[in-house]
Amino acid sequence: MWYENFWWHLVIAAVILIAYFFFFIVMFIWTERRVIGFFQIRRGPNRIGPLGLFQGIADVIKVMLKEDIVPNKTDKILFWLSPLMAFVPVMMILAVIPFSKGFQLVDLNVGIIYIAAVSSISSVGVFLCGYACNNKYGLIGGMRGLAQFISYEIPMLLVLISLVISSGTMSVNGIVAAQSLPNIIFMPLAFVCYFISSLAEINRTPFDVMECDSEIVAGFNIEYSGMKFAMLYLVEYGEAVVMSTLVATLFLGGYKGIFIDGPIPLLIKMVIVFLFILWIRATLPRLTVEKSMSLCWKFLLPLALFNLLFTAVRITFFPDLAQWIVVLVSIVMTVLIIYLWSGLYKPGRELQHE
Amino acid sequence: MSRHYGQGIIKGMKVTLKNLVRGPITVQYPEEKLNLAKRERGISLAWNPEKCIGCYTCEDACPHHSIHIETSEQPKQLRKLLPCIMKCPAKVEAAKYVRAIATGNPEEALSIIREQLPLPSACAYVCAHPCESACTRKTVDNPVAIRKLKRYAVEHDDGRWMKNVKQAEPTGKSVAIIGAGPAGLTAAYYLLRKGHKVTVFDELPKAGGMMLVGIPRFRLPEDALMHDVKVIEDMGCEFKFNTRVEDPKSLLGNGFDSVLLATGAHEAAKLGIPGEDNEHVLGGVYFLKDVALGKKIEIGNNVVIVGGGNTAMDCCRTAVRLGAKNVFVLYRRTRNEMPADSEEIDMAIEEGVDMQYLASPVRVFEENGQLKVECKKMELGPVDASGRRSPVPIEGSEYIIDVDTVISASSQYPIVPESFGVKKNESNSRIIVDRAMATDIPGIYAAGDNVLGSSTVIQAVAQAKTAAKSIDTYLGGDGNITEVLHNEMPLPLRPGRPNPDNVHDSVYTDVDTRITNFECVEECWDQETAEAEANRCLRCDLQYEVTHYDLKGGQCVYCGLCVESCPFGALFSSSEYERATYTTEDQVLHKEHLIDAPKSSYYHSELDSELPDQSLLLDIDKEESDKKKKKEEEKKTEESVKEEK
Amino acid sequence: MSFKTEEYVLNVGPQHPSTHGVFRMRITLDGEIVKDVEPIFGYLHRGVEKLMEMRTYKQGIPMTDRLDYVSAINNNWPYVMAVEELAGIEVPEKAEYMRVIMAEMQRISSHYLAVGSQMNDMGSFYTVFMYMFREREKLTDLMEMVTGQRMMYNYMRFGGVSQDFPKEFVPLLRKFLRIFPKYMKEYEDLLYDNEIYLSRTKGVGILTREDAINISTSGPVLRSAGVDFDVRRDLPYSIYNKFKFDVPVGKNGDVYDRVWIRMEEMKQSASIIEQALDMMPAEGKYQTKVPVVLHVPEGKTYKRIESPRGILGCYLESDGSDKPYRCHFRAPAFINLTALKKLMVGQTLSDAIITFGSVDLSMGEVDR
Amino acid sequence: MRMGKEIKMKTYDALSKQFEYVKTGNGFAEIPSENILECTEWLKNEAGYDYLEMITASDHNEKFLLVYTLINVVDKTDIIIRTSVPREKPEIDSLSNIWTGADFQEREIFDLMGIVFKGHKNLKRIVLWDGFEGHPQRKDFKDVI
Repeated sequence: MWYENFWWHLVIAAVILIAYFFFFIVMFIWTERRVIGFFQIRRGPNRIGPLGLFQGIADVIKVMLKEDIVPNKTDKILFWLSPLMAFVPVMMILAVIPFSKGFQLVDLNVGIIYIAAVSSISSVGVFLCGYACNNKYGLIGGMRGLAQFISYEIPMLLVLISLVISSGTMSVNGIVAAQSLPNIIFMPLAFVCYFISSLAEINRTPFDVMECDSEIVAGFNIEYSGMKFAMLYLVEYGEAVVMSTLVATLFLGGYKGIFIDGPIPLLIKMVIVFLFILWIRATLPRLTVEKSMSLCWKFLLPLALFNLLFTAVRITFFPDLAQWIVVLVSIVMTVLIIYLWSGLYKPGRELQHE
Repeated sequence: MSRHYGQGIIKGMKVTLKNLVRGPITVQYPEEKLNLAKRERGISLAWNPEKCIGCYTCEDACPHHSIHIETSEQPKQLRKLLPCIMKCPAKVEAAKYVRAIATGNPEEALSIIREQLPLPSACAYVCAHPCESACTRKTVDNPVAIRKLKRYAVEHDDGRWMKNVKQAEPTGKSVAIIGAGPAGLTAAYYLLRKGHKVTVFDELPKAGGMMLVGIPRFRLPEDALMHDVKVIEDMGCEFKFNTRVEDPKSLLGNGFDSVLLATGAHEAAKLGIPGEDNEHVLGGVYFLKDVALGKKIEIGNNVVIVGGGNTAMDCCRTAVRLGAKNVFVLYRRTRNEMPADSEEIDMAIEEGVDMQYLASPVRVFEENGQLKVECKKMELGPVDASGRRSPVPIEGSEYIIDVDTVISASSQYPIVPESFGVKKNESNSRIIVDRAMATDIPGIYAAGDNVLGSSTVIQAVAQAKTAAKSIDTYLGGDGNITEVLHNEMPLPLRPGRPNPDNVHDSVYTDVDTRITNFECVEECWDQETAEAEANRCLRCDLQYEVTHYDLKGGQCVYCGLCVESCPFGALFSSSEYERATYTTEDQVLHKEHLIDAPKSSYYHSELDSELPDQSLLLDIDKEESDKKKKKEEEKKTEESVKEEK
Repeated sequence: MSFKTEEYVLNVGPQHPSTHGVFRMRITLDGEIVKDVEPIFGYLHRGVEKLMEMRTYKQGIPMTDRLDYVSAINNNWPYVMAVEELAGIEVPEKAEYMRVIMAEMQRISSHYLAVGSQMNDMGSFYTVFMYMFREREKLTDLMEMVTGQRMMYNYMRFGGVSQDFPKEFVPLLRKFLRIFPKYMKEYEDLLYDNEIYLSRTKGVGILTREDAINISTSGPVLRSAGVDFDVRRDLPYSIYNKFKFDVPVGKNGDVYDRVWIRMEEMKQSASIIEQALDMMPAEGKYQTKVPVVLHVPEGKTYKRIESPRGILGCYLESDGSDKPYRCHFRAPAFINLTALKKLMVGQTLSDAIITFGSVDLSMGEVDR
Repeated sequence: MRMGKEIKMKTYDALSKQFEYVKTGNGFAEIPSENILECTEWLKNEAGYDYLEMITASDHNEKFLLVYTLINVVDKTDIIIRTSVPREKPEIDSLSNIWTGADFQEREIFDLMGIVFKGHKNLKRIVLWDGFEGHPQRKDFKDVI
């Protein structure tokens, strides 16, 4: 068939992916504002289009038409380059995500490494944004962001390694295929670690330390306006799209549905993950940067290491254990370890209250 | 207590989920509208041109200078029913004569006063001025000092008012008036005007009655009183002084066709405490009478006056002038509750009187030849029937003062002699009359304090006027005693806004010299002050047309002070949100916009019943409104089912 | 080899989301640690005290509204009390109750704003803020019903208040008081157990008892440091000695305590309103008639009340004319600001911001 | 609150006994400006008035009147202290070294009324900008606009 031709496949998949990416970014902007609105007992955008659906499009048009201000004394090249540098890698991650059996841009056999590698480039871009704009707020934001990225990369990677061990493959498609039951049931601890660290990776509440408006006034993107700001905005939501897609793929069984397989279960899972992120955002206050660091190093890293150990032991010594036993043991173990560990871990200074 | 990571977060997430389920509380504007409370203050001031007289009070009250008024020079119309005239018992046209003074016409002013009041000089010094307490200017700051303006007018008496007098032909009837006090003199004046022959009997050696003996000379000089009396005397009145009439009925047959009883209130009330029969305990009225008639009284150095009325002030100031070194006034309440004029109290304090508030005498006794008064401290309790806070004695707070004389100036009352034979009340202190001031004996009339109890000069004058009317009618006259004495004046052009100054200070003679003699204390204003004071009058009776009434919306802060300050209730604030948009250029709302604006009940509670009930967002708590709707729907369906049946 | 670090100055404000007004702080930072802080203000200075000298006594009332624009009714009160004392005006009993009810409503709504925006500073992105505004809106509506305004109520007058309660007001207020505890419970669930909230507030921005007194802080800031002092109870004005209420006192003087005190004070205010509604005489005057241009006798006086932010005092001098000779306001937020250096130095930037938020200032009052 | 009143009166008495130059009036104590530091220190350390509530000043033509209110937060009483400085030499000792709370208030008075507080470590304008001329709260201040 003609679409089995490599080049045709590449073009069509790329177009679909880009369309998917931008469509969901725009829809997520709307969803976020609308859903957060409902969480906050207000209505959110409701004027442009039915239910305010075209709000995202209107926003895009607005930022595109705005004047592009380049402040004095900025590092001009980096100022131009860094939004792109932050934006492009986010889109690139989608290349290895399978949307259906056999529908994937490229089925890399080192897909997981590719994801880990590419996603860290984006954080460099974000840091450079903060650095290039010659603003103290921006610099503080960038520094905070960079520190957080680097820290949270570690538990995240450890979890990914445990996934690789469990599925026996590095290909993302392989991991999806290996999930006879979703990984979240198999490895709840891994899911918890991965979810929290990816929240930090994409700068979502409660880890939005690098652009917290109440302290450093949007941090790294403080001096950006117009299209460059739109780019950073796209990074934020693009990361959210990619991250929810990744969680849905890696932990919720990807394109595998209960009744049908294909893109629709994946999209549903992805939206559910995103709504969960929004729910967290609507509820929780922000952590400070040092508390978020301490959470990473003192709480998540031990858990991720333990998870790696646990998975490795399971695969090495009990490869043929019945599924229900594994599920049972891992759920009990997760609850127990989180309960014990969080008793030891203190997020802040305790005083003699009550 | 140890907390485990996650529990609190999950609890919080439950709360947010609950609120998500509750649904939004905001509304989608054009489709849904909020049900809000009515807003009672806003830029859209409502203005009633019929009530507005253009007095500029609102412009002055505005803290941000956002109201601008211009009035026409000529008044649009004359209003009647002014507070100062309505409150005056004798209906002296205060507004009119104040205006005459303001335009530099004190002579005309006197004519206007004379039309209603035959004792202008006496009133100018001692009137209780109910007009001032009713004055509209009081809502702005302090009332216009109408009495002092009257004094100014009286000082400019050039006899011009005589020209317009219409003296009736002699009727041949004669009237006996018992008592040459304010009531008697007034009645005499009007009856003489109507052509009757009048004889005034009095047991005192001079005319004036209570004005002569009840008011000390430093408040009402004898010259002023005699000036008024002389006018009446010149008209042909016959005075019989030092004559006490015991039986008025006997006069009726003996050459008199009618008798007016105007004997006044000359008895002092007792203190009602043990020891007051002592010879050094004097009644205030008797004391003043003795001083006025020139008797020598030894009061010693330490004098205590009990009471807080004007009589008490007169007594204490008289005592100071008689040479007493230490004069105390004991009053049960505080200065705020004192019935005496504030100015009188001030002057008394100035003259060295020691005011002891919240103190009341308990007993008077003599010890080693020294008269002593035991007093008790009081404190203010709850509000009593008279609207003042009643004093409550503090136990164990007694203290003793050494005194030489105690003067009881708490109150005074008349005693109607048995020999008069008229109908009296039970305590013999009032003659009972009908509305025409007639007693139960035909031909005998009564007026003044013996009808009213202890009252004011102007009240007595008012009663005497009614009595004179009745007597004239009784004697066959038409009973019309109105006079027109003043020449028609053109209505004055507006000299701008009313004088914004506060009430002008009175001028008094120097304290050190005045306490040594009985000369009049209050001095007359000069022309400048008098005219400035007269210009403070808002002129409630002249309605100027307001040519411009602008509200600068950009400066208005919706404080509502203009609405509150308007003395005539001509300003309202609006109850609409939407009018708060500025439609006109420069954000100025003009007269026309203000007239059409809807009115709210802010500061005009009389409008409250006309306006719709207030409702709020609070009302549409979802569950309840849903329940209501369901119930209504059920009712409707039930009704429709019934109808079908 | 060792790293060389350099301190740098960060300019927070005047346009900054967390300064609650046009306030500026020059913060010297070492990394993220605050080394020094210098508050700079005056951007909102309108010279209210001087302006009041140029206006008549009554025209001064709208000026006082604009001091602490979050609790306008409380601002009227000391000024009105001072004038009443000098001029010897008596306030009818019913008016006193009305004043108490309105002022306590204002206190609740001010604390709603304080706690809500505190959570917003903490990054809880307007959620608590919006929830609190739901009830605050109802209070504002109720107050609008009485005064006709939503912010600058201009409610108190010499010798009473400007308007009587409309007949619908009291039932609606009672209804609000019924739903109020239910929502308070929700906020306690949302805040007090949340680990992130606890970690961010406990032990942050500590002010010791000695410092709190020495710096003359007042209101929740003073009470959070363990000083049991509330003007309403200890130097009672108006009719506060008729009510029974507790004064919540903190232990550590940290941000947690300040928020906790505000939440508790809201409950106490609600109970005061309830008592006042029960005790309020049904009939009676709400205002003594006072001339528009009041001439106040010569004298000096100082009156203080407990505003939501602390001790709000009014020093008034009169020379017998129709205008105040000198009118000074002891603005609680202005003096609480003195504590800022003590509170912020040594903390990270994020903690410094929420500490600043917990002082709860309104710039209208600070700059005057 | 009769209790509080008694304590207050006792304090006034004690103050006037301690320092001969103190004159007590109806509800306030008058202190010469040069002794203000001594008196307030005594009040703080001996009488327990450790809370400086307010400082303010007013312009009385030939002199400036300064008013201090102190609160005893334990006994719940307050007292008022007045002092005056001549217009030609508006100087007084600063209380900001005893009470940090006086810091901003004294700066505000310096800014608006022009009274110099000796010993204040950072006496500069607080609400007005640095180059501003004159002291607006003074009665003879002419509006420049």
